[in-house]
Amino acid sequence: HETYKAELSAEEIGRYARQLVLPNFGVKGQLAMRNAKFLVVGAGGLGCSACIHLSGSGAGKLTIVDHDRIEASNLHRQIMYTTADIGRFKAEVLVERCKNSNPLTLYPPEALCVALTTDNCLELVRAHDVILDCTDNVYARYLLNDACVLASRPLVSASALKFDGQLTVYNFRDSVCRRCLFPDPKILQAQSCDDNGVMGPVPGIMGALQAMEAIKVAAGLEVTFAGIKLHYDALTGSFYRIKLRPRNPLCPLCGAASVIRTLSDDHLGTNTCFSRQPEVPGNFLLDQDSRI
Amino acid sequence: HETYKAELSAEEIGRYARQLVLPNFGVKGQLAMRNAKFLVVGAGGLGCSACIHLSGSGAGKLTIVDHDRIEASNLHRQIMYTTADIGRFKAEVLVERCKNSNPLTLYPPEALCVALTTDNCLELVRAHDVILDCTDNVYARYLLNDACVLASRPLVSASALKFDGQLTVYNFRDSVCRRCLFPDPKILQAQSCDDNGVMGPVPGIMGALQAMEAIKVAAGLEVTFAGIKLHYDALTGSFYRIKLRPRNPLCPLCGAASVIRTLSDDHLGTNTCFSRQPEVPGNFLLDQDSRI
Amino acid sequence: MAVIHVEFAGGVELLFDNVKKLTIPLECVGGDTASKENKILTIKDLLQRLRQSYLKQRPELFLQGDSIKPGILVVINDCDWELMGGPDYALAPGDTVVFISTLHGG
Amino acid sequence: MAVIHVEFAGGVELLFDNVKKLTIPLECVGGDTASKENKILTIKDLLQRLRQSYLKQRPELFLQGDSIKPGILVVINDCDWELMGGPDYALAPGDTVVFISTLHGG
Ligand SMILES: [Zn+2]
Ligand SMILES: [Zn+2]
Repeated sequence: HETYKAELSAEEIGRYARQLVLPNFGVKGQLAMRNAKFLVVGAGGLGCSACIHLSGSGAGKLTIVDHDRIEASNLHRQIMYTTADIGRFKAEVLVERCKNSNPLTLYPPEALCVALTTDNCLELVRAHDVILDCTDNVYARYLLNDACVLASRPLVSASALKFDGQLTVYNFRDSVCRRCLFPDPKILQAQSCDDNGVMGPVPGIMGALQAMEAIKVAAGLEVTFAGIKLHYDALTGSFYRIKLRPRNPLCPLCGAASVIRTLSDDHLGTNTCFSRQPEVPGNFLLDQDSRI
Repeated sequence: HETYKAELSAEEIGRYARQLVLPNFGVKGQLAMRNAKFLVVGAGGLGCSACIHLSGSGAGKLTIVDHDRIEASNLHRQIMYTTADIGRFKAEVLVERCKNSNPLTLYPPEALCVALTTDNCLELVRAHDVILDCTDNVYARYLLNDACVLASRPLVSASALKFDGQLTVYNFRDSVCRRCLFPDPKILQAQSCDDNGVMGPVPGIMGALQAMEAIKVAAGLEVTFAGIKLHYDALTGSFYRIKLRPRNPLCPLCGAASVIRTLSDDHLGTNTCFSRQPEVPGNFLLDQDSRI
Repeated sequence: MAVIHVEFAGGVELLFDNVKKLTIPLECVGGDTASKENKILTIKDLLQRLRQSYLKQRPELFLQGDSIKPGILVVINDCDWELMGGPDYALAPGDTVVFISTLHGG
Repeated sequence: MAVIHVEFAGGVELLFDNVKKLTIPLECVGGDTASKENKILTIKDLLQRLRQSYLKQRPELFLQGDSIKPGILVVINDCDWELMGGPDYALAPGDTVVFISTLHGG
């Protein structure tokens, strides 16, 4: 089971036929997918969409990390979960769905129903080739960023909030890391989907775009969102494509005189994952509009 | 069961909490969704993504039309189907998935496992408020377009092929119809995903964008892709946003001197849905690349 | 030097040897005589130049007679060419003209 | 009249009364004295003008001292401002400056 596979089986050829006929992808791209290991952190709206597309497209190994359980208020955007799944671990259910969609992957997909911490992150990142940031908080985003720089792994990062979504590939060849843009997470003001809401399709769009970029990384296609940040605004239907700065030589993480050489809460601030209250369904107060 | 509902239940408030907190959407938008009827034609890659997002976001009525059955080569992109579903009707399985995701809709979602024809199309379109074109061939696309103009319904249309996707909203207020751009489908050269391939995430991205636009139509938000065509190129990571012409006064369908006043194969050409051979898994020949 | 940018998308690039972007000096659009005569160059001229110098295969999938093949959208500076005067639009330095196939797959 | 275009996205617009786009005459960026002195106007000047005339609430979420609040990306003509000289970039007529919040939700 551990062997690198250099040929596709007849069953695989049937399943991936529509990707195999693409001159830019073909057998070479499919084999690269087949042998690539993807780590997806976060099994929410972004993760649901990213994972089912990665799995469908033939990801050889897919590890999904999330310590959250499914709640009713997740279902409008977390498209792989059903009402019957409420209360179950997200990562566990998502892995089931991926297996059911595609049982032909080199390794069976794996669920880790734990929080990402300074203790487990680096080892996880090192065990995979392409990392997807589908998390929902500043702490986890910087933790993953730090681990990807320390372990030299590309980080395909997406986010979604309200009507907006963003996507970029950090730390791919000489593209920036998250700290090149904003070195200190402790002073960032962040809003979460739980508190501030999000339209259902937005994380679905961004997660699928994220899967597409992760496939491009794995398959050796040109990675067009390294050093480029995409911003999507669903209200105005706009797509901004922003050329980012080069690596910051003064970056505390990836710069020449880097001071961050291990994963540590000193550089990350408080891990709010552990202090967050579970979502309370029904805590939304009806406003006057409801009585039209 | 037929009543228009003007209030949200406590269960609905819990489920849609993350959309209800959005000032641009809120209770008003959620109630509009709750009472809107969506017709989705095509349960392939676009339809899977569009339907699960519409259903999750609270579509009051969702009717899914597709006469195809699930094949192994669909699974890489048709994200709501499992390997165990092979051989079943797509529309039927997709309706099941939508029901399991969201049982709170005003009407249960409905599957029509038949082909769209000049006989059934107009009545179906008239029975719904917002129409989504998730089809995969020129004939069905023009048939839906004609019906939407004749019945005065907005048509949210998306497509996907190889690494590319497109999206626009036809016939919304004074936006163009498909025939304003290219009047005669009989002379168009079209490529299909089955023959020419498609990367898995591309229809997923486009279908989710399509759901987002359909929600904007239903919720009375500004419909930013009416008269604007989006083209997404996954290989280059480009998004073109093209301002389309106004309605063509000489359009044979929506123009002043229109000649098309009923649905008819005379204006549509051959319905290739009926002549298409089923996909044969494993008919792809391995090329030299497979022996790296 | 004044140039225009030409892009191909949605499959049109296959007819141009898989080239997605071209930069063409404006004076080359009309051929030798044009620059001498200070002729105004239009999209029509561009179509002829593309056919003569860049189109690699199956010209009938790009052109129908002297005009563009139905199904291909001509986009000038992000606008449908019908908003810009169609085939008679006078090219200006820096213009971007994109040819995009309409996709019908799903 | 020479103008610049200013856009807000990703939530920054909430601090500007939900306005997503502004068009500002270049000479207004620097205030009265600037035009008389033919002063070069920079992003720094724009930040001050935005604070004085457009910012409706919670200025501490947009500015930190004289500079932009960390977490907000400043984008000049589709480029990160760090590629353009940062706060000292000299504004030119027709420039588009976009302020975009970094999103962390999922
Ligand atoms: Zn860095
Ligand atoms: Zn028309």
